[in-house]
Amino acid sequence: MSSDWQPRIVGFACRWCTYAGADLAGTSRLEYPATVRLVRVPCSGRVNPSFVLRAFQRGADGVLVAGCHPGDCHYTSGNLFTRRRFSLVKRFLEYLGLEPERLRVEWISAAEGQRFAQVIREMTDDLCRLGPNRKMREEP
Amino acid sequence: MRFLPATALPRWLERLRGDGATVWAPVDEDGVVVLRPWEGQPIASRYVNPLNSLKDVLLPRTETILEFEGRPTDLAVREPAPPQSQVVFGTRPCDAAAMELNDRVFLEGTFVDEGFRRRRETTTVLTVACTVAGPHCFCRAVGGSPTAPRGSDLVLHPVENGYLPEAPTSRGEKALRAASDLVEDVEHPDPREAGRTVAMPLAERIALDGLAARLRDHFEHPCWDAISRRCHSCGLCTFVCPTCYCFAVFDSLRVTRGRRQRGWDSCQFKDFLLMAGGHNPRPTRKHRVRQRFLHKLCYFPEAYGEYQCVGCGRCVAGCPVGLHLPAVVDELGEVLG
Amino acid sequence: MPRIGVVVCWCGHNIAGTVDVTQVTAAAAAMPGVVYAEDYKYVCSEPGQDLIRRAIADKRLDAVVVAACSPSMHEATFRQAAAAAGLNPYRVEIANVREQCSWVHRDREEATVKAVALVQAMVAKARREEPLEALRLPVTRRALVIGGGIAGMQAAMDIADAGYQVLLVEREPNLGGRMAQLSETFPTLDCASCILTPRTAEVARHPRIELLTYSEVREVAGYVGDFRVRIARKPAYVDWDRCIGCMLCQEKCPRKVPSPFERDMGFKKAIGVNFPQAVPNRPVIDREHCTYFEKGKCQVCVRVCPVEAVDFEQRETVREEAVGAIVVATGFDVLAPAEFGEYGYGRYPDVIDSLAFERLNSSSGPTGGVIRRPSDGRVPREVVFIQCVGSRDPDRGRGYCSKICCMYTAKHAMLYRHKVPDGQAYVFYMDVRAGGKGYEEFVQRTVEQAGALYLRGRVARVYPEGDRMLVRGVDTLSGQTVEVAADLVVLATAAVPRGDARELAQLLKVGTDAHGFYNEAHPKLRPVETMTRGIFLAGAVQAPRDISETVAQASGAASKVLALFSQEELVADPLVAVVDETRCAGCFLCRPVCPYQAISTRVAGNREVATVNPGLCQGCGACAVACRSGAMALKGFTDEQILAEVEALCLRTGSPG
Amino acid sequence: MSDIQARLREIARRLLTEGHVRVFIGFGPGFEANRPVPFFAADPDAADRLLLDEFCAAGLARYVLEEVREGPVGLVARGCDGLGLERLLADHRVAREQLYVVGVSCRGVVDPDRACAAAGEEVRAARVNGETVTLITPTAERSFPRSACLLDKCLRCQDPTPRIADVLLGEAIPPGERDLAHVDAVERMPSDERYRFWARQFERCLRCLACRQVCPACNCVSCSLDRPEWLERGTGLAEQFMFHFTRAYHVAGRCVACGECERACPAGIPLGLLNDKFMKDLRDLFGVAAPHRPGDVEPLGKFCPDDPEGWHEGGEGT
Repeated sequence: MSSDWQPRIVGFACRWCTYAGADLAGTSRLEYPATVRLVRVPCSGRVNPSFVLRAFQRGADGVLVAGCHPGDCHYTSGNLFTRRRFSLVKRFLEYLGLEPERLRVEWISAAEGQRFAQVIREMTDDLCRLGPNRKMREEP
Repeated sequence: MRFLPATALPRWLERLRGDGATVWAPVDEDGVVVLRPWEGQPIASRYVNPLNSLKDVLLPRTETILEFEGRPTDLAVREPAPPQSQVVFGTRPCDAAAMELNDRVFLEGTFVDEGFRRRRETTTVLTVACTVAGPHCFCRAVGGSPTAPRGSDLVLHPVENGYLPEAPTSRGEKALRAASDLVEDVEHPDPREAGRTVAMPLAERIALDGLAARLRDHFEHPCWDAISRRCHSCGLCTFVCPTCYCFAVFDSLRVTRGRRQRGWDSCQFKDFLLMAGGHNPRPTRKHRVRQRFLHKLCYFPEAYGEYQCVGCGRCVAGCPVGLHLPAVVDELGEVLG
Repeated sequence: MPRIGVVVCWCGHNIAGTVDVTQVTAAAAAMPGVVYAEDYKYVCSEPGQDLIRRAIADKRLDAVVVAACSPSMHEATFRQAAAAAGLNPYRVEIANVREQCSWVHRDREEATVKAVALVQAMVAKARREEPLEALRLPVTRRALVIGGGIAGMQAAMDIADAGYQVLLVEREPNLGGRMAQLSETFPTLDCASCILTPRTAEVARHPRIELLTYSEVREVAGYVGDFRVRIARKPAYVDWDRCIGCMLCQEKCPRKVPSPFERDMGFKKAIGVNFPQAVPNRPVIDREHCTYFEKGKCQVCVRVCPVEAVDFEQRETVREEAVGAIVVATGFDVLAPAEFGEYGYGRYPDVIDSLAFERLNSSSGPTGGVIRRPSDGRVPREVVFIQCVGSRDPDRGRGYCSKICCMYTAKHAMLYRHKVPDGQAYVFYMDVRAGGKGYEEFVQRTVEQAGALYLRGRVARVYPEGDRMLVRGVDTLSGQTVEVAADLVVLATAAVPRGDARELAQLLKVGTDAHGFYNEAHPKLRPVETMTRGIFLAGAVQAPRDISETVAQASGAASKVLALFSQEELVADPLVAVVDETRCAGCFLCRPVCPYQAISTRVAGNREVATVNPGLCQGCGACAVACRSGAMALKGFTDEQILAEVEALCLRTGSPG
Repeated sequence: MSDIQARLREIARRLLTEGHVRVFIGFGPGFEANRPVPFFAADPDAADRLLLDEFCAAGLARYVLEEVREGPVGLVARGCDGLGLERLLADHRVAREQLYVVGVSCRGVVDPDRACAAAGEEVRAARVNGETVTLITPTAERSFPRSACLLDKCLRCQDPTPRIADVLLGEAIPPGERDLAHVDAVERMPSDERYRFWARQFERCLRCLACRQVCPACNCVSCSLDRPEWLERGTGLAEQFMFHFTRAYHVAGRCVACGECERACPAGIPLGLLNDKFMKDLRDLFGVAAPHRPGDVEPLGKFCPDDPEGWHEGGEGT
């Protein structure tokens, strides 16, 4: 691993809360590592668990699934299904051998630009410590 | 007669590996014996047949045909590096014979399959002959034998504390030369004879004589409905079969680059013959099951003069609903007489 | 392969200061499918938009990717620009290289690499895009208002006054709802029926309001702009068209039964109206108590009716109506205090609930407005009011505040003092919540002028002693046990949803909270809307409210209906779910995850498959994940598109990262 | 079991004679005596060839999908078959009135390979008792522990008796909760070792799809795993993880623990360890019964407002 290696994080962000929160981090000019790239989805409930695996397959070192706080879903209940699905999926991926730090599920509201930046900083630190992900990943 | 002590086996394989070849050997993984690239791990000795056959080595499950990169108008295409030489230790006589059947298809027709040919030519098959038959074995019913050298470069006949090597090909002889200092000279009766006395109850129950011709006349026989009814349309029988060789070609695209690959396909999958317009010439289980068995028992013999089965017994052991070649031959025998 | 154009915005220094725009443009030009790539100082400016329009025309583009600020800023702008050039507006994608790149990263090289990846992802998405057409739904400019109380009437009047037809459905035979039972209103103490009666008359004679009393909604199908509603009218056993409202039948009917309207403290006849000012002034036969229905003889009403309007053979009739919007104003109920055994309600006649106290105060009530206690008709000298009976009591399942009780209890104490000048009112309370214009002053007057004694604390027990009730509680301010001997005890019982609120909510596909109050779409920003487009809330169906709030909310709901009706047709986002029927197994795992009940069953060939009502679907995509076979796709966010984006974002090319 | 077999034949014959069912699915003699195979009795006489013994291994529920197309189907069902049928009913793939279910209680099915190895010779018959299995060979009759004789899928069986039988032959055995302790052993491995464990299992996968084809929960008309955007045909480790993750996730909360996937797998991949992991977490996090009995809304099709966030306690697979 070269010393300037930076992890790659794929984030799935609900457009109403987390994506807007990331925008707020931008308008507030909060600096965070250029490791994350967001996929904009209507709701965290749109995130198929297999999307996460696909990201790891194709070379993501970490994946973030983020949406509105429970109770604040634009569609009332989408994130409550997310909570069930990803409670299982995160444990299952760890059961398959993935390090817990590589998948994070977070509730980040449109007002939490600060928190979005913080989560990315934390994840980047964790992943730098772990190094590149090789698990479940296809040969480049 | 030459004798290779069992204790010398790892040293010999290590030398073959040292020559730059990939050495395959049966290893016990969580109770399942599998042919794996060997890197010094314990070699399994108690097995009838590994999960995967020689097919896995010569016609891999997935194989890259070419790689490409760029835009459609400006595409750089690259062929993969030619295969390295390989040595397969521990294959059984049935599996070795199966490769000769595949030779008929891939090498001896008007079209020569380059991938198969290159692997075949660089692979040395070190067969370990059988001293007992497994409960599902029936090689004798399809012209094989527990000690037959067909398809092997070297046959190692197991005896107490070691093997008696027999080298039908020069490739086998060459492989054995790497063990010349390990080989001893012993007195022993012809080990090939032992094959005749191996008990193989299943083989006794299979009557294949004249079956090919009778099947030809009974393509539309209603028995196919009954036989195929319990099939779940998985590809297990075809994938474990050392003689089934069907493959599909597919492209994997990765934004700006990709590769064209081929990998096993199964005539039992319902989309096997599915065409772009939605037409499927073999839409039902009956069509597909009949295809599999007619191919093995009728079309292949008509084209190449022998059944497309070596009696390894993997389908017998594997099929979750007992729809395997001996059972089908038995059921056909009952209705066709 | 679609022809894609990429336009990269400098946003002056905002993007170009951190991201090497030229390099991004060059990288974009080399991406598969891209036939045009250009950068521009301000793409959102008129010349910038013109650049997009010209590129679409000149390069025959099938899709455009704009690398610029967040889609929440200018997605609409660029879509309009594309549409003006003849491109399907849903074939424009935005790569967010400002808020999520140039503004948050400092290293120019890293930011540039990331910007390229973001563009790559949007190009990959755009390649897999279908042109989408906005859904256009016709609007039936006619509203249904469910509930003929003050909320429903207000909403109906506002809508009708604006020129639209209204269908007003009320389950009781007459308008007025809960408010018709009230005596006076706080904080002004004007009489409820003085406000209500003119309003009911106004509603009844409004040329654009069709009144359907004694009717209930049975079925609701369709969606915003085009609801199909089945409404059942219960049999009154009186032909209201013939009836002239003389009420001879009521007068002569020999059968007298306790009146629920009077909280069983007064009587009604088996035929008649609930109260004299009822609108419409038409009688119904109470089938359960009518002697004819019980025994097959009597028919006094038939004999006295001058117009032969009594019809024992009348049946329920059901009609189907088309409406474009629905206002739900079904109000509330009060908790049956039977579950509070410690207060003795039901056991002792002189323990009553507040609604009964309203009736005792009402000049049209069972006592003619003189406060007399039920047991012996004596005017009570000491009255104890107990607040928060069932409210703010999480142990018994209701943690919420019923909101109206503090004020009406103060009103009761005040009215009592007015009517019984030497009487003493005691109020057991937890907190006095008097937020509202003139409310706190009113409570102060109750204490200072009406002399009501407020005691902070819960009442532990009420039990009889002699002909009085002993009320024992703890004054939590002094810590003393308090015991009051009262002639009458009045319980301020919790406001609760109607018994069948959940059933109606299911018909309407509207969510309810844990108690059964209807959920608004957003507590702050969309308080009168529901999650089902075209269905609005007014009044206490949503949460306990007083009259002025109810009326304000009803007008708010009406204004939402009017906004809907002012449109020629409804335009809906086409980003909705759609079913591939050849793949759908009909397992319906998608159905329970849909918050809008937009998924229903359709027979396709010989089997049942799921189908999505695009008018109801809001495009959340939960169903697409619940579907294992991939038969359910969310347009604009298909599996193929998201997977392609992921793939592009994972690609590691060139320098850092 | 011969008494029950006789009654089964009688019922099947009656159903076929009276035209209540078009076909009756059970077991018939296989090529080998101790391996009966699924058998489809289409006429009353064929009913006499139905057999039911301790070697009837295959699950039958899945056949119903195809067979009901032509008309009503009768079948014999053990507890696992019954749950499989319930799965198909809950997924609206078949209608209850299309089925006539002859229920039997099952104490476990003998694995002929395992039994022959234990007995040291051909086992032709067996009796499955509570804790032991009596194996009958031409020369002897000896008892062995269940684990030495029965199919793996039967060792953790929690539903010996079907819940939806139209008629039950023999006595009902009360259901239990599934023992999921075997999941713990994998959870306890360090993360990297766990990854190596699964990589080794998945590397053996031939992608023959037997696990999917025999599964009563994998009853889709069209499987997303046949679509290249979800799963390429390649058998690289990345694709193998994708396949096994997705298969297991698609049956999470829906798996009825019939064990057919694991029995069918030629590569010996412990698929039950995957299914049971979801089952265990569903139980531990959301109080879902193991397995969730079909009929109610699926555990992943609903939520509770106060569901826990399982990822917080999820560290290291526990």
